[in-house]
Amino acid sequence: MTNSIEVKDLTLNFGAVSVLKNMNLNVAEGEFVVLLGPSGCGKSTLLNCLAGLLEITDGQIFIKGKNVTWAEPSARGIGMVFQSYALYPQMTVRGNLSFGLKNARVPRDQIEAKVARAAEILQIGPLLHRKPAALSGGQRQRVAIGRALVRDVDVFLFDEPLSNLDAKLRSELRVEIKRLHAKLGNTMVYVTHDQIEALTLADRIAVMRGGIIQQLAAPQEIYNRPANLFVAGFIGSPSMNFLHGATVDGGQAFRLGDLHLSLAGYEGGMIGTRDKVILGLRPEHLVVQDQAEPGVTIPAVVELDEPMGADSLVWLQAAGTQMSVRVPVERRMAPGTPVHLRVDMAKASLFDAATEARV
Amino acid sequence: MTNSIEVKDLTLNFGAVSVLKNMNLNVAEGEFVVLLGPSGCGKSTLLNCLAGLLEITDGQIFIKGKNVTWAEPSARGIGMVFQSYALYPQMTVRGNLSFGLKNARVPRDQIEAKVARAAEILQIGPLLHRKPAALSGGQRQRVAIGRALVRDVDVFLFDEPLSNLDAKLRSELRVEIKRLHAKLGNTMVYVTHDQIEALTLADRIAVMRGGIIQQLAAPQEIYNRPANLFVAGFIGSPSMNFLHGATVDGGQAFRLGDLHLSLAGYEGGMIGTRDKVILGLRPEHLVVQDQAEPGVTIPAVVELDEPMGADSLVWLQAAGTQMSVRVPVERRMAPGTPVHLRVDMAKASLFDAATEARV
Amino acid sequence: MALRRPNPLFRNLAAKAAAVPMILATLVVFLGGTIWTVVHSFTNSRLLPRFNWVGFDQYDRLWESTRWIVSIQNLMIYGSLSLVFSVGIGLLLAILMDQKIRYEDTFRTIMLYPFALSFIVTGLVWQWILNPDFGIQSIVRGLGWESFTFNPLHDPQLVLYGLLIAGLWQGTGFVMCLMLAGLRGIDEDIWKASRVDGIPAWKTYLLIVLPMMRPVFITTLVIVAAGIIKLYDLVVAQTSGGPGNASQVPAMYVYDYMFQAQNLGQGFAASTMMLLSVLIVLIPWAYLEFGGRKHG
Amino acid sequence: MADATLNTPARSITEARGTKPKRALSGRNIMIYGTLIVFSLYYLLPLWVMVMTSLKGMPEIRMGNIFAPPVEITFEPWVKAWSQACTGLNCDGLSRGFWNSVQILIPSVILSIVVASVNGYALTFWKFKGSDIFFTILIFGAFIPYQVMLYPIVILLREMGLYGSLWGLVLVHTIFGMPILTLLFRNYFSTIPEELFKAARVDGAGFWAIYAKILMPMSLPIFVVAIILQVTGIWNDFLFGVVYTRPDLYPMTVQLNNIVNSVQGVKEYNVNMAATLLTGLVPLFIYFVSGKLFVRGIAAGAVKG
Amino acid sequence: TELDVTHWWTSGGEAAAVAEMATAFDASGNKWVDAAIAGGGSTARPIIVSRILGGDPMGAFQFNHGRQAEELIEAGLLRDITAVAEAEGWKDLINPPSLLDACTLDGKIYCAPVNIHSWQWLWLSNAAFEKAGVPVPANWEDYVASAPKLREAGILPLALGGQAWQSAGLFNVLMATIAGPDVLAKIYGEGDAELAAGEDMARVFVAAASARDMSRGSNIQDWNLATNMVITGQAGGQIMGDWAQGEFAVANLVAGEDYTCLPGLGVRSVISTGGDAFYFPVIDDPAITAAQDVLAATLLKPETQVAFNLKKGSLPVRGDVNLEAANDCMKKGLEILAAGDTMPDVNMLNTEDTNNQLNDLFVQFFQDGSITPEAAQASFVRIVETKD
Ligand SMILES: Nc1ncnc2c1ncn2[C@@H]1O[C@H](COP(=O)(O)OP(=O)(O)OP(=O)(O)O)[C@@H](O)[C@H]1O
Ligand SMILES: Nc1ncnc2c1ncn2[C@@H]1O[C@H](COP(=O)(O)OP(=O)(O)OP(=O)(O)O)[C@@H](O)[C@H]1O
Ligand SMILES: [Mg+2]
Ligand SMILES: [Mg+2]
Repeated sequence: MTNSIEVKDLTLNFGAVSVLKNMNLNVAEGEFVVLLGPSGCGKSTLLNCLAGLLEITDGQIFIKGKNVTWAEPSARGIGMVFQSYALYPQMTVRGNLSFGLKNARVPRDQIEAKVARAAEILQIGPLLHRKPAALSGGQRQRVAIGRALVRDVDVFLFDEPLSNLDAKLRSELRVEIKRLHAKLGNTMVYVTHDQIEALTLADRIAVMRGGIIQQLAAPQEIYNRPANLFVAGFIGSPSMNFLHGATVDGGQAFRLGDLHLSLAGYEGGMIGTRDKVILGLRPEHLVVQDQAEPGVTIPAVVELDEPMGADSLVWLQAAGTQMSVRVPVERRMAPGTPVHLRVDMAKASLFDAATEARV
Repeated sequence: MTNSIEVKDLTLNFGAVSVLKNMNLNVAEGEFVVLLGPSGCGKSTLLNCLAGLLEITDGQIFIKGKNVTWAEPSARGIGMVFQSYALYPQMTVRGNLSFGLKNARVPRDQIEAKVARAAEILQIGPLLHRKPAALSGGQRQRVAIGRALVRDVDVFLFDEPLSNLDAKLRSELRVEIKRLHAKLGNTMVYVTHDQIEALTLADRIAVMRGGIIQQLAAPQEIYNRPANLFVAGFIGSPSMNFLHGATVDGGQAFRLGDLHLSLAGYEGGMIGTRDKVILGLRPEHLVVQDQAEPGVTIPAVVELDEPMGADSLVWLQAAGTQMSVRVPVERRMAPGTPVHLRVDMAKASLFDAATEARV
Repeated sequence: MALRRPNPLFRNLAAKAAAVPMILATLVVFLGGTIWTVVHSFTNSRLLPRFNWVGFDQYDRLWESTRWIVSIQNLMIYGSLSLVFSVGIGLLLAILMDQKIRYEDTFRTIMLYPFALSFIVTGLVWQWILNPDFGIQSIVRGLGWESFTFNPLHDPQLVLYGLLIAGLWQGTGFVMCLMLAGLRGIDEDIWKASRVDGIPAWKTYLLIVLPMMRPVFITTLVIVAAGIIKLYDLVVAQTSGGPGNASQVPAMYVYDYMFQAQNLGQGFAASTMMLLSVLIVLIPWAYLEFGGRKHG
Repeated sequence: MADATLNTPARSITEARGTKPKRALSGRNIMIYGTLIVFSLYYLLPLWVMVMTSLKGMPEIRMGNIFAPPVEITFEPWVKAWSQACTGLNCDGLSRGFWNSVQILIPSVILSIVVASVNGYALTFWKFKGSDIFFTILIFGAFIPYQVMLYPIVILLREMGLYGSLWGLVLVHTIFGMPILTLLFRNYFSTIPEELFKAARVDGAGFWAIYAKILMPMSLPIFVVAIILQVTGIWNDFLFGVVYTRPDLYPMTVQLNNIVNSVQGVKEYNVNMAATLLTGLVPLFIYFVSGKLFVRGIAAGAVKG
Repeated sequence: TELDVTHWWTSGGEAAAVAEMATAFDASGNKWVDAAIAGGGSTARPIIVSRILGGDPMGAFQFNHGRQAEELIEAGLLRDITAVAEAEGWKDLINPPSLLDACTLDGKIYCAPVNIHSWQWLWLSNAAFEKAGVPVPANWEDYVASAPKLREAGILPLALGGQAWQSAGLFNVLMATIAGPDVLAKIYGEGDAELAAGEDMARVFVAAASARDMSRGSNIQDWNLATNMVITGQAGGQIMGDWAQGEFAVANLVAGEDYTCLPGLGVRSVISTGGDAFYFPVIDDPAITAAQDVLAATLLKPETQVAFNLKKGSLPVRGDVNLEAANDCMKKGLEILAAGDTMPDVNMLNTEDTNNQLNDLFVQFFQDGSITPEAAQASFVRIVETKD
C-alpha cells in the first residue's frame, strides 16, 4: 500500500514558538486518520501545513508520492473544512458550495448535481439561497463541510467538522462520512474532540501533544494499550483512573499503601520491581461489588453519582484518590456507601512514573 | 421559588422567517436549564433575545421579576458566551477578560484576582498576553468562557461553550461549571449539543424544534419519558429504535406483523387499542440473548458491530427495520448471527403515530 | 526524489507579476523622483532643471527666508488642528451615520459634496462668507449685535482658523466615508459582546471598535496628512497666503518658487525639506509596523 | 398563575408590556439627528451661497447680500457656464471639455483602482521579500508634492513615447493615485480574516480568482471610497490634465479654470459658481450611486472567532 | 497649417483681443488653434515648459515680456526670428525700442512683442471725494492729504487687494514716480544697493507707509474687487495697472466724469512698458516654421495691433498706428508714450525670482503695520544686494 500522505521531519514555528516539532506521519491510501489532542497542540496547524496554507519551517510533505512541500494548495488535490468555517460571506450557500467546482471548470450540470447531493446529505437544501450571516452556527458548519464534499479530491482534511452539530445530526453525518469514505476510498485526516467520532471513524488515531505525535495506532489499540500516561489519560471519557504505587515481588503485584493487587493477567512486557509506577484503570473496567476479594478488589466509598442517560458515573474515594466507575444507570448509589471495586487486570495499563511510558 | 427568567409569548421573526414562535419559558432562580435541539432550531436566537441583543417581534421577557423586554443588555445582569466567540481582536487575552470589569470600575486587585482565577480554571494562564489571532480554536473558546466567568452576574447564557474542546478538558470544565454553579447559585441557560453535558449539568432540559419548546423537564424524565416522538428520537445517542405497529387487545400488547410484545409493565396512561403507534426502545435497554422468549424478545440478525471504547454498538435487522443495541465492547458479534433482543417494557416509550405524542 | 526548496523568487509568480507595476512605480517614480529632486536642490536650476552645482546655497537661502519659516510654523499649527479635527469630526459623523439612521444616503451626499467642488471657487465662497463686510459678521451685526466681530481672514492671528473652517468643510466628508467603510467592516458579534459586557457605546467605539479599525485609521491619517502637506489650492483661493505672509504654507512656497519665481532649485530645496520631515515620521512608523513582528 | 389572569387587561397591555422606547423621539435620536443636521447646515451653507449667487445677475451680486436669495432668478449663468463661456477663442463653455474629461476619467479611475487594489491585495496576502519596503516607499510617495515631479514625469513620458497622449495621462493618474489607494486597500484587506483567503486557495482559486471573486465583493465599502477619491481627484484634476496632454484632450477643468481663474478682467461670479456646481455634478452623481454599495459588515458571519 | 497657441488671456476682453489676432492669422491661410490657460503666468508657465520639454511643443506661446524665457533660449528650444524681424523692419517700428531689446539675446531676436501694459496709474472715484467733501486730488501728495477726510466719511482711502503682486506693484509704482525711473532702473537693473539704501528710497518707503495707512481695512483679495470698491465709491482710489480700465468700462463709468485716472500718480508723467510677447518653439517641421514666421509677422501688422489693443485695453507696440477709438485714459497713455516718457518694466529688469522676493517683502509690509519703513528698506537692500 502506497502512502497517500507522508510527512517527514515537519517543523513549524510561529516566530519563536515552535508549534510542530520534527513530525513524521504516514497515512496510507484510503486511510482514515483522526488527530486527537488537547486544545492548542497543533492539530489545525498540521492540517494547514498539509494543505499548503502555512509555509513550513523545515521538513517535507509528500502527497501520493509527490513532493508537495512547496506546491500550491490547489495543486495538492485536497479538500479542507476549516475550524472557523471561513465561508465566503458575500456568496449564498450555493455559491459557497460551487465556487471550488467553478474554479475547476466543472460543467454546470455536474456542479448542480454535486451541490444538490451535498445539500441533501447535509440537510441544507432549503438554505441554498441564504448567505452565511443568516445561518445558525451548525448550519454554517454544514456548509463548510459541503464545500469540501463537493470536490473530487483524494485527500480530505477536516478540522472539527461536526463540533457544532446536535448529536442526532452528528451521528447521521458521522455515518454519512464513513459511508462516503468507504465509497470514494479517499484519504482522510480528521480532527475531532469527540472520542466517539474518533473511535468509530478512525482507521488509526494520532494522539498529539505539544506538536508531537504521542501514539499513532488503531482505535482499540489506543484505547486498550495506550503508549504512555498522556494518551491513557487523554483518551476515554471519563478519564482513566490512575493509582500511583510500586510493583513488588519482581513484578507480580502492585502495591499502594495497604492495597495489594495481583498483576497476574496484565498484558505487558517485563514488569520487574519498580519503585514508582502508575496503574491505570478505566471506569468501565471496574465492577462495583459488595464483597472484598483480596488482591483483586479495591475498597472504596461512594462520593457522588452522576447519571448520564444510559449509564451513571459514580465517583468514589479509593486508595487515597478519587476514582470513577461506570455503572448502569438504574444502580443508584447513595454517597457514603462503602463498596469494593473489582479490577480486571487484563484491561489495565501500567506506566513507569518517570518515563511515563507503558511497561 | 421566584422565577429568574420568565419568557412570555416570545415571538421573533427574521423578516418573513419566523424563528421563535410564541415561546413561554420560566427558569427558576439558580436553575440550570440546557437548551437542546437540532441545528437551526432557534437556540442561539433565544439566547440573543434573552440578552437583549435582538429586538423581539412580540412578547415579553422578565428577568428577576423585572420586565426587561426593552432593557439594554447590560442592564439585565447577564453574562454571555457567544457561539462565534466574538473576542476583541486587538486586546490580549488578559484585556479581553478584564475589559468588562474595568468598565464596571472593579478595583484593580480584584480584577487581577478574578482574571487569575478564570485563567486557572480554563488553563489559559500562559496565553494571557497573546491576542486572539494567535490562539487555536479551543483556546479562543476558553477565553470567551472566561469573559463571562469573571463577571458577577445572576444569569449566565452559554452558547455551546465547550464544543471545540477536547474531551478531557471538556469534562474538566463541565465539572468546573457545575461547581461554579453550585457555589454561585446563579441561573444558567446553556446551549449544547453534547448530550452528556446536557444530562449531567441540567436541572431541566428544554428540547426545542423549529422555534417551539417540545419538552421542558428534568434530564431523566426527558430521557426516560420523552413527551413526543421528536424528543425521543433526538435525545440519546445512538438514537432510540422505533417500531411502527399497533396496539391490540385493548392496549395489552404491541403488534407489528408477526411480532407480538406484551405491554405489561409499560408506565403510561390509557393505552387502548390504536391502529398506529410507535414503540420506542433505547439501544441500552435492549439485551441481546440467544433464546427467544415469546412476548418479550424480538428476533434479529446482526449487521454491523461498531466498537466505541467502553461499549460496542451493534446494528441489527429486526422487525423489518434497522435497530441498534449497546453491548459491552468485549462481546464481538459477527455479521449475520441471529440473536434475540429482550425488551424491558418498563423503559419503553409508546407514541401515537398521528399526534406523535406519548401515550 | 527529495525536491529542493524552490527558488523563492519564483514562488507565487502571479502575485509578483501583479506587483511589477507597483515596484516599477515605486522605484522609478517615487524613489527616482525623490532622488532627482534632492539632487537638483543642490543646483541653481531656474526655469529648467540643470546640473549647476551650488552646494547648500539654496538651503541657506531657504532658512533665511522668513516666509519659509512662517510657512513651516503655519503648517504645524494648521496641520495639527486639521488632523485632529478632520479625524475627530469625520469619525463622529461616521459613528452617527452608522446608527442605522434614515436618509443615510442623503446625509452622506451632503457631507461629501464639498469634496467634489473645486477649491478655486469654494475658497472664494468661504472668503465671502468670512468677509466682515458682507459675510457672517455683517449678517450678525445686521441682526442687531453691533459689536460682533468675526473677521478671521484679515487677522494674522486668526487666519489659519479661517482656513481651517474651509479645509474641514471640504475634507471631513471624505474622512467620514473612510471611517464609515471601516465601521462597516466590523463583525456585529463584537458589538453584541460589548453590549453584554455593559460597555457604553462610546467606550466600545473608543476601546474596541476603533482599535479594530487601526488600519483604516492609518489610512486616514496618511491621506489627511498628505493632504495637509500638499495644502495649496485652498490657501491660494482663500487668502493668497495673506494677510501678509500670515497664512503661507510650504507647498505654496515650493510652487511659487518653482513656477512663479522660476527658481526650481529653491523649490526643490524646500520640497526636500518637506520630504525629510515626512521621512522622520515615516521611518519609525514603518519600523514599528513591519520590523517588530513577522507575518504568519 | 391564576391570579395573573385576574388582573385588568389594561394594565397587562400597557405596563406589563414594559416601555418600548418611542424610537422617533428618543433623546438619543434627537442627539443623532440634531448633530447631523447641524453639520449638514455647515456643509450646505457655502453651497447655498453658491447656488444663490449662480442664480443672480452680476449687478445684484455687486450690490446684494451673499446669503439672500435672488430677487430675479436667472439661469443665464448656468447656460453660459455650460455652453457659452469662452476659453480664449472657443466659446462653448464647459461642454467643450466634458467628453474629454469623461474619456480621461473612466480609464484612469478603473486602471488606478485595479492596479492599487491588486497591489494592496498582493501586499496583504502574498507578501514577498521586501514587499514592506516597497510599501513604505509608496506611502512616502503620498507625501511628495506633485509639482516637484512635474518635469521628471514629462521626461519619463517623453522617453516612453506617451507624452501628450491619453494613455500617458492615465498612467500618470495611476501612478500618483497608487500610494494612497494602495494604502487604502492594503489596510482594508488586512482586516479580512486570513482563513477566507486560505479557504479560497484550497478551493483552487488562483491569485486573480481570489481577488475578483472573494475579496472584491467583500470590500465594496472600500472600493466605494476609492472610487470617490479617484473620481473626485481625476475629474477635478487640472494640472496633469494640461501638462501631460495636448489641447485637443484638455479636460473640462481647463475650461473651468479658464472661467473662474482669469487674472485680469471682470470676474463673473455667478458664472463661476454655476460652472463649479456643474463640474461637481458628475462626482455627486457617482457619490450618490456608489453610496448604495456602503453595505454593512459583510464579513460578519463568515468566520467564527 | 495649424498652429496651436498657448496664452493666458481668457477673460472676456482678453479673449476678444486674441480673437483679433487669430482672425488676422487665419486670413493668411493658416489656422490658429487656441489653447488658453487661465491663471496667469504661474499656472501657464509650467504647462508651456512641460510641453516644450516633453518634445511636443505648441506652435507659439505668450510670455511676459522680460527675462522669463532666457533659459529656454539658451537651451536652444526657442526659434530665432531675426529674419522675420528684419524683413518686417521691426527695429524701426517698435516704440519704445526697449521692447525689442527685451526680445534680443546675443543680437538675435527671439520674440514678438505685441502690447504695452503700464502699471503707473492711480484710479480715483469722483463720487467718493465728493462725498468726503474734498476735491478730486491731482497728485499723490493731495491724495495722501485728503485721506483723513475720506476716512471720516467712512470711505477707504486706498483700496488694495491682499495678493502679494498687488503690494509689490504698488510699491514699484511709488518707486518709479517718487524716486524716479532712473533710480528704479539703477536699483533693479544694476543692483545698486547703495542707492537702494539711500535717501530717495527712504522717501519711497515713507510714501509706502502712508499708502499702507490709507489702505488699512481693505478686506479683499482680488484686484478687481478693489477696483470695484472704487467704482462703487466705497474706496477713494486704487493704484493699479491700465487693465483696471476694463472694469470701469464694464461698469459704464466715464473717465473724467465718474472717475479720474492719474498716470504716474500725477507726480511724474511716466509709464512703464511691460507687456506680452510671443515666442516660437523650435519644431522640426518646415510647414510649421513657415506658419510661425507668418504669425510673428501678423502680430505686428498695424491692423492687428489696433484691433488687438483696443480690445485688450493696452497700448500698441508701434507708434505709427492710429487709435482713435481709445478713451480718455488710454489717450493719456498714448500721449506719454508718444512723448517718450517711458521706462522699462520691472519684469525686464528683475528675474522672477527677485520679483517673488519683493512680493514676499511688500505683502508683508503692507499687511503688517508694525514693520517700520526703515526695517523694510533694510530687507529691500538685502534683496537688491543678492539679486542677479
Ligand atoms: N440574520 C438572520 N436572518 C435570517 N435568518 C436567520 C438569521 N439568523 C439566523 N437565522 C435563522 O434562524 C434559525 C435559528 O437560528 P439560530 O442561530 O438560533 O439556531 P441555533 O438553534 O442556534 O442553531 P445551531 O445549533 O446550529 O447554532 C436558523 O434557521 C437560521 O438559519
Ligand atoms: N498565528 C499564530 N501565532 C502564534 N501562535 C499561534 C498562531 N496560531 C496558532 N498558534 C499557537 O499554536 C498552537 C497550535 O495551534 P492550533 O490551532 O494548531 O491548535 P489546535 O490543536 O488546532 O487546537 P484546538 O483544538 O484548540 O483548535 C497553539 O498553542 C496556538 O496558540
Ligand atoms: Mg484547531
Ligand atoms: Mg447557535
